[in-house]
Amino acid sequence: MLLINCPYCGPRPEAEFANGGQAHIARPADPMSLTDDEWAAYLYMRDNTKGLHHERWRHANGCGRFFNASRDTTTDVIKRTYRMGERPEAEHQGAKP
Amino acid sequence: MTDTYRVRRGDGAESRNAVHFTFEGKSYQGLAGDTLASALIANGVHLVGRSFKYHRPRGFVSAGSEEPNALVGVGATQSRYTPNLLATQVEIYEGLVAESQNRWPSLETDAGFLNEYFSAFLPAGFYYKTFMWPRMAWKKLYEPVIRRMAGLGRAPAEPDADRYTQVFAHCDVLIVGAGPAGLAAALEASNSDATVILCDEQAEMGGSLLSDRSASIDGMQAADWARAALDELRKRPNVKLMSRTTAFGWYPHNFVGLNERVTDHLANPAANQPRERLWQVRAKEVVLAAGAIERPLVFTDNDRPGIMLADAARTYVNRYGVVPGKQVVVFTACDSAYRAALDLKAAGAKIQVIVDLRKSASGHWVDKARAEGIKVRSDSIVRGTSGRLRVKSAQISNAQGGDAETVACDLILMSAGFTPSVHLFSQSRGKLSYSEELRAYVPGESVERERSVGACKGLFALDSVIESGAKGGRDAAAKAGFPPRGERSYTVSARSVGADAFIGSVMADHQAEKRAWVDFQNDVTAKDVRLATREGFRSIEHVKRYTTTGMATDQGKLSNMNALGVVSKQIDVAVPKVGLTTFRPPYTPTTFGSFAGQSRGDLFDPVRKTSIHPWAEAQGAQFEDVGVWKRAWYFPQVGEDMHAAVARECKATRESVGIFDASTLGKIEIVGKDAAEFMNRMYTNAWTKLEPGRLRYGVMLREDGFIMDDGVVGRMATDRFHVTTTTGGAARVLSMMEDYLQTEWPDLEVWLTSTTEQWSVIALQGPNARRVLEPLVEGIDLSADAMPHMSVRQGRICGVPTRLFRVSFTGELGFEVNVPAGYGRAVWEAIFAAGKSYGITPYGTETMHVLRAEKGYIIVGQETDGTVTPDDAGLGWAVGKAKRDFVGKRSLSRPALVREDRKQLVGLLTTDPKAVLEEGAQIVLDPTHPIPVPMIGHVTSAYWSATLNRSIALALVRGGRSRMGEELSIPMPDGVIKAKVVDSILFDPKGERLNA
Amino acid sequence: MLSPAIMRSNALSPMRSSGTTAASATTLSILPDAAKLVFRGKTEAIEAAGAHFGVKPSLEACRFAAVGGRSVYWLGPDEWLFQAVNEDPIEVFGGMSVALQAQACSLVDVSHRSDGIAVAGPTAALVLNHGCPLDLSLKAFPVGMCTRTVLGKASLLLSRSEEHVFHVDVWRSFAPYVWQFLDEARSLS
Amino acid sequence: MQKFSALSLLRAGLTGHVGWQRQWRSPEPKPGYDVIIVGGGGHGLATAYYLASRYGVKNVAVLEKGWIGGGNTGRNTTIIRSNYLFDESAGIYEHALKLWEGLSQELNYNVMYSPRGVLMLAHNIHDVQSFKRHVHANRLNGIDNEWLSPEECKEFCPPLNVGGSMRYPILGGALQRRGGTARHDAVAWGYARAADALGVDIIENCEVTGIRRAPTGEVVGVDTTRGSINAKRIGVVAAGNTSTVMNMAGVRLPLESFPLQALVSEPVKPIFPCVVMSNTIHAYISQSDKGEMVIGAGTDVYTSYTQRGGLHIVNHTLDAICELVPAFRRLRMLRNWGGLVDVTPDRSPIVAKTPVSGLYVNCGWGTGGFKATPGSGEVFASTIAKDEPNKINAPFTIERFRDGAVIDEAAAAAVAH
Ligand SMILES: Cc1cc2nc3c(=O)[nH]c(=O)nc-3n(C[C@H](O)[C@H](O)[C@H](O)COP(=O)(O)OP(=O)(O)OC[C@H]3O[C@@H](n4cnc5c(N)ncnc54)[C@H](O)[C@@H]3O)c2cc1C
Ligand SMILES: NC(=O)c1ccc[n+]([C@@H]2O[C@H](COP(=O)([O-])OP(=O)(O)OC[C@H]3O[C@@H](n4cnc5c(N)ncnc54)[C@H](O)[C@@H]3O)[C@@H](O)[C@H]2O)c1
Ligand SMILES: Cc1cc2nc3c(=O)[nH]c(=O)nc-3n(C[C@H](O)[C@H](O)[C@H](O)COP(=O)(O)O)c2cc1C
Ligand SMILES: [Zn+2]
Repeated sequence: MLLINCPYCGPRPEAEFANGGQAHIARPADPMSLTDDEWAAYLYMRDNTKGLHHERWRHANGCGRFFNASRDTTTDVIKRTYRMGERPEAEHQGAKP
Repeated sequence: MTDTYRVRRGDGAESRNAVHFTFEGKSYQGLAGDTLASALIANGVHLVGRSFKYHRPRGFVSAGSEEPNALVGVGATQSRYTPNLLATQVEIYEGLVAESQNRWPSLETDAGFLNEYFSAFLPAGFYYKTFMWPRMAWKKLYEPVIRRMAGLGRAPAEPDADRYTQVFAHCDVLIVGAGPAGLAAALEASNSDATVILCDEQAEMGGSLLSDRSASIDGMQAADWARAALDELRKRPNVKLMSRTTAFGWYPHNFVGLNERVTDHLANPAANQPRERLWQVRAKEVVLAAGAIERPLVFTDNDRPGIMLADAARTYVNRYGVVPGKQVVVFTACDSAYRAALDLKAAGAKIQVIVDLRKSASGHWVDKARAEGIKVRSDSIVRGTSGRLRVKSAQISNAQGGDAETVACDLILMSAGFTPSVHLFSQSRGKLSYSEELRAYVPGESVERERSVGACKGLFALDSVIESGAKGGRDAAAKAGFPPRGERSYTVSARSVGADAFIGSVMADHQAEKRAWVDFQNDVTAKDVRLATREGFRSIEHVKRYTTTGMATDQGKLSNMNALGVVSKQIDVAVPKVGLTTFRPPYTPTTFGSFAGQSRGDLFDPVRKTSIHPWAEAQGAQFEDVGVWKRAWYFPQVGEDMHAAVARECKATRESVGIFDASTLGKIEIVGKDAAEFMNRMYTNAWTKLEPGRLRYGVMLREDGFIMDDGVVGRMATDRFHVTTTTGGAARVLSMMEDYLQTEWPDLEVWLTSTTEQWSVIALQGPNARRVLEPLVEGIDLSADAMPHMSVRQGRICGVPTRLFRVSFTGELGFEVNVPAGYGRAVWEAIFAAGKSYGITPYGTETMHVLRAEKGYIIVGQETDGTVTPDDAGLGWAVGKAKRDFVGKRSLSRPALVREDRKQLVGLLTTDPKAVLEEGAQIVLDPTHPIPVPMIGHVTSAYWSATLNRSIALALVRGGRSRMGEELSIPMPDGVIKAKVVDSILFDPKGERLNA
Repeated sequence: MLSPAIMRSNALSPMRSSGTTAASATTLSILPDAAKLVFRGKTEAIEAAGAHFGVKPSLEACRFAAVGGRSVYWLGPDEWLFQAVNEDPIEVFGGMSVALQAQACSLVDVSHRSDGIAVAGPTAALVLNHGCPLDLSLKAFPVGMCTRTVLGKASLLLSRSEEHVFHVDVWRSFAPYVWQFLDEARSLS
Repeated sequence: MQKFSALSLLRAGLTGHVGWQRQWRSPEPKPGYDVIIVGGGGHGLATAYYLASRYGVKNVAVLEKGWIGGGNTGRNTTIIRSNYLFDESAGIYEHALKLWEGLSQELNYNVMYSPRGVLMLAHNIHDVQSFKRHVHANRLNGIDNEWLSPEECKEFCPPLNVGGSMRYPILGGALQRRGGTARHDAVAWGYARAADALGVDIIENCEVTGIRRAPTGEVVGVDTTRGSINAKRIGVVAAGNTSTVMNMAGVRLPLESFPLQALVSEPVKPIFPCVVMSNTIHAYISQSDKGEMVIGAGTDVYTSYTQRGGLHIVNHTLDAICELVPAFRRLRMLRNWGGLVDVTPDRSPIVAKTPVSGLYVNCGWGTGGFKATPGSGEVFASTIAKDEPNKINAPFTIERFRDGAVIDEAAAAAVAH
């Protein structure tokens, strides 16, 4: 059970959270203007990063907020959590394993 | 029987109570504090089990949790019977019943021993090479035979009578292992404000100190020092001591699983004791002080009862006060066996000879042995043994070969050095490094917040063990934010036994080696390991899987390094290059019940009930599980089956009035100035024009365009919606809404609150519904004009506040009365009383399903299955065509979603009105088509309709709406049923009744 | 015409009898009914709500504030629970709604959504830790703290009113589960 | 290839088993191959075997970064069945099941395919409806699957807690008698040995680190930890690592990799005669021929390449097992491990050509691809050899996600494995 630092409540056990998949995938502003390929990319394509990965969690059994976490998928070490709307730090952006 | 092998215990505590137990049906006496192993040894019993494959007679190899041989079944009754327990860990209590395993008819004469004679034909992996012909014989003949041979103990056959619990715990410092290293760590770490947990798998804490007669610490005998240290720790409020508690697994983020055995050692456990308790500990810092495990030597016939690890024998003598043998041959590659020999000698055993593998034996311990008159042979090996049910002699020769001398004995001690217990360290994903000196892996770089100390780090001299423990304890407390208040010093007086070690087979010439066991329990010999490498299984992972070495219940604690040694030598690749198999949880086998904890029966999952549930129960309702909810399914009256009850309930509702508990529906209150805009985005429908006081049926899609949920939505005010969802969909819908709101549209001023459980919902349906309600309602005009179909009003009913919906899921004039849940049952009963004169009839979900099916209303999850679009379900009308966007809209125009031949919802009327279709039945055009028959759809709902006096069905059929009137076939195992495609609305298509 | 005596029922009423049977240092009891409102909205609005309610809501995460029988629990950065023990939900809701009319917020009456359990005694934290994965030491979970969390397979609102007294607020249909779970835990600890 | 038989075993036994040869060679990589298969799991090895045995492509190498069979092939609970709902899935899994039935003989390697029956339990009315839908569809597709009443379930699998104190009582079950298990390791080894005998190079400890493409786009070879190797065609069968490998060719796939756990109990005498699956309470259990209970656990909710997972997943698995068989509460867990499963949005596999010429992919088998091993290998071999999918794997394209032609068994029935 991971220990996840909710930006609002502090470190809490994974049991209180729901995972929301890869972060920073904005819903297109005008979906109808997208090609089928572009829409499919939004719906389904994920980086599936091996290494530092930015993902969404919701403190579902806590404060209820969504936030982001940067986790290394090769170790499960969470480097940082940050609020919705914030960007991952530059040093964290690269997805090198 | 009396215990003739009993000697004085090292600590002089001789006033131990006698304890009686049975093994193999025979009664024995032991002393309190004995394990089953020490008690049997006290009685001269060494034969305790049979090996897995060859059924070789086996005795005790160890004195601890690494034991591969001495597996027993324990328990007087089936509901408390446990197989595969280790006699070296089972503590005896008055009345304990234990039996051996994997033998028939008896332990002494075991028919399975026949395998032994065929052993030449049963090498590693033999089963992959044979049993293939004739083809069916594997299933019918070979496999059943092999299966019969499988397994060790027998599984308990009756439900477990015990209970288990789990506890989450937190601490600043968790220390695993309470030997000298762990005790020192605990003393230091707890000399601060840090909270400390110290656990040890054994009944008594102290680890190796309990077996030590020669060492002293702070002027005290080792075991006394341990007890004094424990006394001191016990006094500290920040320390929790947990004996009989195994740290079995390391999970990410310093989360460690401990399993506490609470009652297994008690004859009469108290009622409030669970059998085991699973502790899930989040530790800021961990100190691993798990010690080291002695390694066997691999030599021919090294598996006979009476062949034992040297340090285990030392533990039996010094700690338990029993001598495992009187005529002893010692075979060793290191000094520590000398210490064991001396301790056994002191206890009265005769040491025939110490056979030392090393070229030359010298130093303190060797000198001491010689000085005590013990014969020492260096550069020599034990090359074979004899004795069927107990070892009788050892054949000893020079290491390089030559003539063998036979020495009589009843005990052979062996030691190839010690393997540090790096299990938890490795589970934490710390990197291991190979120590050439120890011939073992030791902890390298850490990944988690932990450190290893003492023998599990590869330190074996007691002073350095204690020093590392103390330092580890201080360091852990400091890292956790609690620097200790001081340092204490320890004076240790102990002679080191050095770190010499050996791995692999002792025979210089492998051709001369007969069978020498590497993995005792799984009967893997050095030959098997070599065969595997010859056959190309060179990765150690392949060797493991091909030979099964290290896969037994001891998980290679004794065998892995020796297997590695054999492989390394055979393929001439350095040990670290050969690699190492992965350490996995649990450290020792751990009870299923403990993992399950309290989650059983009614606590397996919450049983959610509505506030009206007890009333339904009292009426004799049958219930069905819908998600975690219990819902009233139907209300049988005396003599009725489900069909009769449902027919009656349907009729009563259509003819007069029925009452239904709809409380499980999900409810969400959506409030804020942008509420309508938010609804527009979430649902396919358009909401802007819905006026306060009106209801609308809403459909919600997933972003991929398929129906996710539906429900009736009431607009309570311009900025307030009362949304309902399906019973199972409530949580899903709310979290999807929150997701969009928080992450896509944070600018919207709208907030969500779950009100599922705030409201009880009482559906009153049927032509007399209004008449029943009217007298109970205050402040609401129920007339058709004032309150048309699909409207909502607020007022009071029976004096309590209500949101009264005029809505119908039955096609009848209907209301859904929402009242605060605490009043649900009372209001229900009041309505029921008021309805008595109209023959009001309670109905359950089954009737609800029939009534709505007659009307062609879909049920999400029944007519839809996650692959159905609104158009497929005939809900195209609910999709706001003019809307620029809503969740799922873009997906609806994907090529596969606009195909003409998609499955569409239609009604089906069987040609034979009496024939009720089966839900899930497949629909075809040509039932005579050879298999595979092309299928064009399936029946989603099918019932007997009492109203229509015939069967009805809904179905999803390819291009269904263009097949109106067509006759289709539904091939069933016992014949083809014909049915005609019709509109999905089968009853009152104009909706006159619900508008009444 | 109207039924004169409609009594509010509590999902835990059937549990009442099993209150303190087991020999345990921890007791379970049912908390009195209360008016409960979920407030969600912007910071200005929460201040106005607090002012009207007479209890200043905590802006600090996971804390509750109480004055007499009234308390306000922080549930999330835009969400608070207003609770008034033994008060009429309709009145409390009505008053608050008026006070918040001009505010950007949502107020929803959830008085009947949940029931309350008091877990009291020197081993209360240990009993709760049978299913709740939080650190319930005084240091990590001081008096005055509240948070939504889980217990076994249920979600709930947990708060600590005294060193040895915790309150559990749990949705009605989960309440019997939570009660039974805690009852078994205390009887086995 | 040295023939395996009772006789050869007997003969070898008399001579101390010194004469056994390597089951597969350990060749150095050649400069180039007609086809390179990336990934030495069951699917990759089967692909190589069928390329050589059925499609005449023998200049083939299988590149494996570790040891063959060390991925999910070596970590799965070995449940085999074919009673899937949709025609597309039923087609590919039944194709596999038919191959399983003769696989030991075909490979001359006893893979211990054991058709002991797979019983899927229904615990609520929705399950019953859904399973019956399967039974009917399977019957018309020529796939055996029958409905059992609770009593019949009990008769077929006596340890089950039927009518007992279960939170979700067993309301019946769907039984596929031809379903069962096979020895996972033997599948990898058997295919490797048979492929090797046909000339396929199986190269272990050889991690693919790059996919080389010509300026015109098509693949020309791979970079590996053992050097560069040319290839005319490349088939990627890397399960959980597929995204990583395909990124090397610039191809993005709709995949996410999750930890999936399994565990075994200590071995006990035979007591559990078949495979039992319960999707509703998440329990998957059978007893191996060695005696352990082999139990499938759940996936963690987050993507991870660590091949482990959380303790709470194991807790939930075992509470379900103990509900199904309360006597098993006293059994003990011997070992618990994790695999790395690659999951597509519709949880059905992709076995297809890719936008890159000469590059093929076989992935997305998620939590349930062991059962497909022979069929998947066979159709993938055909696809590579003919440069076009055959009828069976034609629906399992990448493009289905663009078009919306998803094959969503799980949504249709909430059925995994
Ligand atoms: C716990 C668990 C239980 C399961 N239970 C079942 C079940 O009961 N029934 C069922 O049908 N299925 C089950 N599955 C799923 C099944 O195991 C897989 O679908 C199947 O084994 C996949 O086989 P594969 O050959 O595609 O993958 P793998 O066996 O994983 O093979 C892929 C190989 O590719 C290699 N590789 C990766 N990257 C590279 C690279 N860059 N270069 C070289 N090589 C590389 C890997 O090392 C690996 O050996 C289960 C899976 C797990 C994890
Ligand atoms: N060559 C040698 O002579 C040699 C070799 C090894 C050890 N030793 C001696 O052994 C001692 C080492 O001390 P130490 O404290 O490091 O080890 P120790 O063996 O004294 O104590 C380790 C303790 O950890 C417990 N333990 C192990 N794994 C556990 C788990 N997973 N969960 C719970 N408990 C677990 C054991 O029951 C044991 O009590 C010293 O006295 C040293 O001299 C000597
Ligand atoms: C069907 C099956 C049965 C297994 N049986 C055993 C067993 O009896 N003993 C054992 O130690 N491991 C057993 N394992 C687990 C392996 O030891 C190992 O954990 C698994 O292959 C994953 O590899 P890893 O743990 O080395 O990462 C079994 C694995 C599978 C897939
Ligand atoms: Zn939070």
